[in-house]
Amino acid sequence: METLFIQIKTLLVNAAALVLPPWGVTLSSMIISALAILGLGPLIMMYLTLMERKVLARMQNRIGPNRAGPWGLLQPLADGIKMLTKEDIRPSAADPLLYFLAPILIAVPALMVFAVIPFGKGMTAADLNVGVLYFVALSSTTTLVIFMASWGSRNKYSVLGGMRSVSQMISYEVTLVISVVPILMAAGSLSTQTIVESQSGRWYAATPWGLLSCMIFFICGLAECNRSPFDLPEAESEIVAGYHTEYSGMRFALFYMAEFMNVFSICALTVTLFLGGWQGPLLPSWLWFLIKTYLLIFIVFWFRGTLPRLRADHLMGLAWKFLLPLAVMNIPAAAMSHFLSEPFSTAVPLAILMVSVAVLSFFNKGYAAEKRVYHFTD
Amino acid sequence: MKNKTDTPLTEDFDTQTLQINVGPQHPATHGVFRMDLTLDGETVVRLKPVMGYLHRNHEQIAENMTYAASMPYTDRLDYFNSMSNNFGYALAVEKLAGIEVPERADYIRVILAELTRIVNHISVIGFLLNDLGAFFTPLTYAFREREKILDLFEEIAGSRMMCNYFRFGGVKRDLPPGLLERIRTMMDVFPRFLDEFEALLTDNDILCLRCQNVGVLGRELALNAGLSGPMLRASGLGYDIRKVDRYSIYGRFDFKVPVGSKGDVYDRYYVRVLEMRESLKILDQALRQIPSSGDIISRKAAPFLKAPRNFKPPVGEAYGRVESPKGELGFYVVSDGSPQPWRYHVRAPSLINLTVLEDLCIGHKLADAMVILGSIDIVLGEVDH
Amino acid sequence: MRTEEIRDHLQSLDSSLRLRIVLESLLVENPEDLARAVRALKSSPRLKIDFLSSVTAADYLDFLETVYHFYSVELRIGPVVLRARTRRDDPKIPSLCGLFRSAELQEREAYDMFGIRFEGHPDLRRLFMWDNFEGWPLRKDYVQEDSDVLESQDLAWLEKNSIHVSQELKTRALDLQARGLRADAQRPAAEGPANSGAP
Amino acid sequence: MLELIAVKGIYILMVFAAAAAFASSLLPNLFHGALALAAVLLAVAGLYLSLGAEFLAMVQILVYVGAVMTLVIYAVMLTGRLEETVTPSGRIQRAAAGVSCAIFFVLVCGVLLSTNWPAAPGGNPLPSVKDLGIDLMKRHVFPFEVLGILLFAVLIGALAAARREKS
Amino acid sequence: MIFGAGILKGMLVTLRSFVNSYFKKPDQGGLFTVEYPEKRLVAKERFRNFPFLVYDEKPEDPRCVACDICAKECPPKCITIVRDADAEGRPLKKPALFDIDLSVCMNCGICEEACPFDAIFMDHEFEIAGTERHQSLLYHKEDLLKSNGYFRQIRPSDAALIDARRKEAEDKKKAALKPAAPPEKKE
Repeated sequence: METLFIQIKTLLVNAAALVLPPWGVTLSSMIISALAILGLGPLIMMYLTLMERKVLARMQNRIGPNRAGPWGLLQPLADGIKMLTKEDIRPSAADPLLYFLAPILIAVPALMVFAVIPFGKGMTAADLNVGVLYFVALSSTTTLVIFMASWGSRNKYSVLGGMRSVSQMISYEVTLVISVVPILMAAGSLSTQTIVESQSGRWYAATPWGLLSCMIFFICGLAECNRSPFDLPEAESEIVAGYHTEYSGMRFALFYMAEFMNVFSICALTVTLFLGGWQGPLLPSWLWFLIKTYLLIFIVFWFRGTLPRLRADHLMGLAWKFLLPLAVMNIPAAAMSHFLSEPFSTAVPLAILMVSVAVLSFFNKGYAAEKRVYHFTD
Repeated sequence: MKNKTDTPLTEDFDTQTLQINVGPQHPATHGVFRMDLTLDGETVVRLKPVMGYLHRNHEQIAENMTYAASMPYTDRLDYFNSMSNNFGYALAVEKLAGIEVPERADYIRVILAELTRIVNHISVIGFLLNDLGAFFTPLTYAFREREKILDLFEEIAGSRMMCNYFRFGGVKRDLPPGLLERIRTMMDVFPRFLDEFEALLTDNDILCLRCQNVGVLGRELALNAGLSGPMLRASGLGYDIRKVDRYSIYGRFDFKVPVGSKGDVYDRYYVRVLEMRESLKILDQALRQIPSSGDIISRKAAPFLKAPRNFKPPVGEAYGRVESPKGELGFYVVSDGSPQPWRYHVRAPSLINLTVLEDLCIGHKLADAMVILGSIDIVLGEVDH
Repeated sequence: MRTEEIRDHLQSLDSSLRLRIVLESLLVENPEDLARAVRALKSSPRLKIDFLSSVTAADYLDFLETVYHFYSVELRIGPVVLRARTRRDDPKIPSLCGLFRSAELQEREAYDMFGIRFEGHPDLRRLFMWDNFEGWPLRKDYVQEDSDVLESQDLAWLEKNSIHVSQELKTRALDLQARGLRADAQRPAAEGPANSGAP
Repeated sequence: MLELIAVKGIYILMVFAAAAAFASSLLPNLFHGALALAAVLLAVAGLYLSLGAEFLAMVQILVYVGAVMTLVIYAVMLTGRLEETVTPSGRIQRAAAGVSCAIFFVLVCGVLLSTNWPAAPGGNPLPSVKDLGIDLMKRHVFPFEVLGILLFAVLIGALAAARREKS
Repeated sequence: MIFGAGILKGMLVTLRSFVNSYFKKPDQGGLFTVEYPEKRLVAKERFRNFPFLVYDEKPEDPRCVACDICAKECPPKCITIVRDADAEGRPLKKPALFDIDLSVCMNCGICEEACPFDAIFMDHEFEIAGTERHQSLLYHKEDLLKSNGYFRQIRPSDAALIDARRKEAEDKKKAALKPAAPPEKKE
């Protein structure tokens, strides 16, 4: 069971080897893993939408979709067909180039990130030795594309949504990158494969600084793909649907797919970097990876079901005034635990982090909730 | 934390203000209500409410029909609490025609009015959280409790939302057998739900961040602008018509009136939660004191049940007002002796509470303007009557 | 406090006010000094009126009337009712927006329904009806236009927006125009009661 | 065979970069021009990749396409005159531009052809990210630190400018 | 308390209801959805949808005597009644035409209250769909007529009350007739 998918791939490659010349073989193995990702991506997206609707429904004492297929399993298919058959309305004033390119260019990086994610032992599509940097670079290109979408559709609401999403992405990308630095220091390499292997002894999330950077990475990842408390760019109650207000039909489906694949890749990377990737007893490696990732995805939907939305300036304040300094302080803490001898290696980082959290919450007193007292008259 | 930006951010380079139309078809405007918003970046600079999309001239309809025939139309004023609309109209005409209401009918009326208050307040909090972005979870919890109460209304009056149950001098029919016990059991479970609801919301930091010091309303402006209900009480004025006029039999129940301190969105939210707890107290006392028998419509008004058209109140005018969950709901009825009212005017609390919408929203962000509108709790059926 | 005491109290505060008691309410004879009466109400120590609950207009066939219900939240004093009357053809009443912000929307509603021009109102526009709507819906002599029957100017508008109109509707519209009639659905309101009936 | 495709690939990439560069200067709409510039930068990142410098390619995408282009777009937004931005260029200006471009092209080609580029010492593996990091910290630590301080100063300058605007 | 405490408390509430929805019974926080077409909610007795006319034995003679009270009392005026006339044109106590425009009716129940002859009651049947907005929602006498048995089935306690009252009124009427009859027998 462990190397199920690897055997399948070697089988296919040997089959290709009989027919094709040597260069054709390497080409075909590349194409096979590419096709695997192309098949996996949309499949994951379809069943994430169903999972989200089921999880949210169950949190709200509802049953969730159960009409299309048993337990609603064919619901994503039904949504897909609906998206395909829905009339593709284009605003007449839309800028043809931008409006047309945006949905494509948002789905491309979302899919490309899958190449770097280690689904199991030896199951990384492209084991670049700049894995994490590859992910960060791609996730920064989406800013440009969202701008194209919001400006291209010539609609006031989408421009507002575009402005909000760009400012949100920039501020959270910085924190995202800095929160990964302690892990790179500990693992000593950028490649996701080696990071997972280096966690075989102890998961990074087990160490104090590792746990903190895991939380910061997860929160910034949520903000990166505009989910739950940070879904300001597509706030239904304020700006209708933000940058994808004017899209319908298959174009909207591309935006929708890109969003869900970003959620999957953020959760997958959190698992890879902090929760030991496919490390785990007994079960095959790729199964462990999927279990951990889907647990994190449940937390994302759990956030969506509970928390109200942050306002634009709170969002910025939280990123620049709280998360970024905390991530920066985390780096020396991680260094301390790396170089100091045993008794101090946990005490000193803990002390640094405690002090920084205290100082930062003192400076951010304004965000704390006021206790209110209500009196009664008759 | 200072929420209002007093100095315009962009003195030196002149940015264009962005003028957008929020509504009439918009997810967060509680019905067909349009706000003509001018934004400087995200900050609201000017806000002109535009109404009338749901205007059907309820007053002209009432003037062309008999008194009893316009009772079902009052259900459609504020379709979230039809019982308290009926209550207001029935009270006004009873004052006009000088009809006494028997004991048991009064108790039934108070019980139903307080049940609608609970229904209205949880729905408002549910919708407010929807505007804040909590994706329908608080709303579905609120609607789960609302369903239980609406089922009771369906059993009593025949319809969940359009009850048309009150008549001049009492109520249409007596309560079905065993209903008081069902109200009692529902009522015992409700505080547990309210605690769970509060646990989900009251200390939620993001809710506090988004609601505290947002849309602060001073006492003088609230009073001068004629606000009433939770809006007025959240700003610190404990003025509740049930306590002031002691209409119907509200004098017999002892309950408190919660009063806020700052008058911002958070206070309006929490005053409504406390008001629900007070309504539970009233319900508890009313269920204990209700006489088990007794006629449910005054002998003088009973014949008009069968023949509404020969109900001709004496010439004169009357202004009956009731503490509806939205505020002071007043009915001004002028009779000229004929079976049709000469003048019929509804004092709609939602409409008058909107006077201060612009004062509250200026200086805040666009996201806050939606939340402030949600906290004012308007229903377009009543605003446009 | 009974209406008579309120009247004497007000007249003691502002002697030039001429008030008449009508059905437990005070009719301000000359609408011009309505604002002065309300200012007196506001400033009187015994009444401390601080809450204008409702502004209503009504049509009594030979005059239009506005009725104001005042309350004192501080002293919890019941409704103090003021009335003001103006003639029908060019109704004018001073606006109370300066004293009470709550009159803002309600006066706009009265203007929209009865055509009473409130002088001094910051932004007197129609509240419910669309701006270029002619006619005052709640007046007793208002004739409702029948929406099913088309009129000639409707035809022109429909043609301009290239909306197909059945031939039968066109002929009826043209013949209506030929007979110089308007498409009115209701019978003109039955004659109101003799003046004695109205208060 | 794969190497053959790779080489042809590079040429195609270069042509695409040149075309995008032309587009970015000639397109009437400013926003389209900015996007064409982003395309050029991506093409350059592709070139780095084809030469095996993965780290450089990723940093190029991250820094240029992610941050600098967003800044350019913000600047384009604030100019406001997005649509009718065809600057009225008379015949003389266009001729002068052509000539200066030609001269510049000739100069660059001259420099390119005359210098003998030190061929990369074949055989040993390309420097990995780890070696790059060690070099930065060992041999080039001084410029690295000076750059750090410079960027820090720039950051504070930008904050001060924004701060003054608000107050 | 630190920033996240309130949020965590809220998260626990949603998690508990997520878990409850699998394990708890409907009224203790579990799922209480009634899946409509398959399972249905029992309509409450006093539920009122559009009105219907009641006949005792034969649909030809309904209880309605075309007195037009309900048409006058109906607020939105959606009932039109034309009295039947026999061969010579003398009016009969039966409606020839009894139309209710369901697109106008707001099921307020005032016609049921105002009818002195217990002829019109509010129905429980709400799955009424028309293919076209005007004609298919204009119900004529034939569509409105339903038997007293149906009335007793959907509204048992009200029907019992009314039948008792009607029988008692009938007995009184028969009693009133009978004393006039026996004297003749005696002589």
